[in-house]
Amino acid sequence: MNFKMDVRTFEKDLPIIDLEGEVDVYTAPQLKQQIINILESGAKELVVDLTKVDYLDSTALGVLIGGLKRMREVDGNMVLICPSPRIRRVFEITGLDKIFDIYNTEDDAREVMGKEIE
Amino acid sequence: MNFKMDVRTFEKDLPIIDLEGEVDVYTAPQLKQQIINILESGAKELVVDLTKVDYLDSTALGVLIGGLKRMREVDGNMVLICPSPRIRRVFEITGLDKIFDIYNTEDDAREVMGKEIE
Amino acid sequence: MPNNECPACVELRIPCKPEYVGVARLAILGVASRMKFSYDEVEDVRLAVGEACTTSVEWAERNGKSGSSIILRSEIASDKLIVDIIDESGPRNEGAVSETEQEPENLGALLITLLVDEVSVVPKNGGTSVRMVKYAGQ
Amino acid sequence: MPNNECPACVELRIPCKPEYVGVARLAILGVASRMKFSYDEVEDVRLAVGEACTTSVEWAERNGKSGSSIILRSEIASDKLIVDIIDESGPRNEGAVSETEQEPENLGALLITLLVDEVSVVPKNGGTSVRMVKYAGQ
Ligand SMILES: Nc1ncnc2c1ncn2[C@@H]1O[C@H](COP(=O)(O)OP(=O)(O)O)[C@@H](O)[C@H]1O
Ligand SMILES: Nc1ncnc2c1ncn2[C@@H]1O[C@H](COP(=O)(O)OP(=O)(O)O)[C@@H](O)[C@H]1O
Repeated sequence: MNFKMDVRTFEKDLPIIDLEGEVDVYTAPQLKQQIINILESGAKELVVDLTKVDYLDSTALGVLIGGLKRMREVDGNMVLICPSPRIRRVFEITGLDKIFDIYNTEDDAREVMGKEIE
Repeated sequence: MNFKMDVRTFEKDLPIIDLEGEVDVYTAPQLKQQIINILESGAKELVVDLTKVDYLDSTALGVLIGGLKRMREVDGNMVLICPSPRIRRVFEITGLDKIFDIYNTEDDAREVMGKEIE
Repeated sequence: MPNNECPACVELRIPCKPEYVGVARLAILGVASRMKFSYDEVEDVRLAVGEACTTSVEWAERNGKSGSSIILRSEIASDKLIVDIIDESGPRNEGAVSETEQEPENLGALLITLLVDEVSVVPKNGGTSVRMVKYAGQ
Repeated sequence: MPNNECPACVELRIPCKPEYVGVARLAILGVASRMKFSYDEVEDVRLAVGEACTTSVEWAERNGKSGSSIILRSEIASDKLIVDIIDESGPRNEGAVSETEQEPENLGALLITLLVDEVSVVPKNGGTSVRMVKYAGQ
């Protein structure tokens, strides 16, 4: 279906995964693999940008939870950018908004990450 | 499904039908009735705005052709506003772009209509 | 509806009524999006399927068969999408309808011909079966 | 697939594979759009149906039944939408899967419970039948 994934790096070492379209049982494995690759490259911080995501299911939530856990295991962190009320609602009704740090803009997310790098 | 129709009047006597969403076998009868009402009110000119239409089928084309014919029978005219390439394509491949006057903007359409009123 | 003969098929049954044609269009949009079609080609398939279902609905209305169903069966092959639209709308007896009523349907048939690569129309069990084929990556 | 018992039903059969779940979501979007649902309620139904199909796909993978089908049957009543998701994915034997693998599925089940008004899950003919009901205009 309609799904795109790109990885870019902010400044030296903050990887940002940009997702677009539908993150579901079909496409979430690609996200999982990407997160694993980033972890294996030694990164301790990660931003996942859900701004252009229009559908996100429990498989995607599971992959994001898995990513967050592994990042925290290495004393790192993973945050989300999610301005869309529709997608944010999925985090809210499952209570996962209490587990994830979710920001509305990339600037907000980078600011927090920046602080932790220092 | 997703369909909306509104009628407004530009200056004294130029009715404009604004369509939104899907104009198909289910919703086109509403458009047909609206065109008939406008004809019966004595109007000789009509603009149909397809700017926000994202789907248009042969039923809708048939209704528009019917409207154009009846307008021309009373020496009136009906023009379309259709900036969307996807919807315009339906007129083009059926050759109906040669039968209809199709404009990209409301200003263009009104200018032509204005001239005929004078 | 077991269908062991066609494991890669998607099958949809909708009431043969105007308000359900949009459901068929959305379902085929999902199927066609899985193919190597351009955006325009996906739109072509959606419109062609919409036209075929609309024709079925119109004949069902004329023949008093609006209580019947349309079956949409689509099969993804490596290089093409095959869609069958099967109705129980009774005979498509052109002679039975007036000149004016007949023409919008011809516009629908014209569109289908323009939008897909192959079309065949076969009368079948009190209805009609339309097969459309669209090739990918052309 | 004649279905004279339910003239207002829409029925969809898709292969029980990850890449077809999106087809089910689009089809139910079309059906739910016909109801007096708010935009959010339509989204709820789409997500709940997606989750139910995803669960079927995951059990089919575990049980080696990925060649089977999912049937989605929806019925529009005056005040509610009833959706049945019927799979042939084999038994949902919770004990057979590890703790970690099990949890994402619970997240899916949690979502369904939160998104629709009624859910029932019944083992049926080598698979599972899930019925979801969403009331309109609440
Ligand atoms: N509501 C919840 N709160 C916190 N964690 C949850 C919740 N629901 C599911 N999980 C966790 O989500 C994770 C799913 O991640 P998964 O992609 O399956 O990773 P793994 O590859 O380690 O199995 C599981 O570890 C599970 O414990
Ligand atoms: N390609 C075409 N070019 C011109 N006119 C067409 C074409 N295809 C169909 N028509 C006309 O479209 C009209 C369909 O309009 P319709 O909504 O059925 O009106 P009516 O209520 O008069 O039947 C028919 O009159 C038919 O002649």
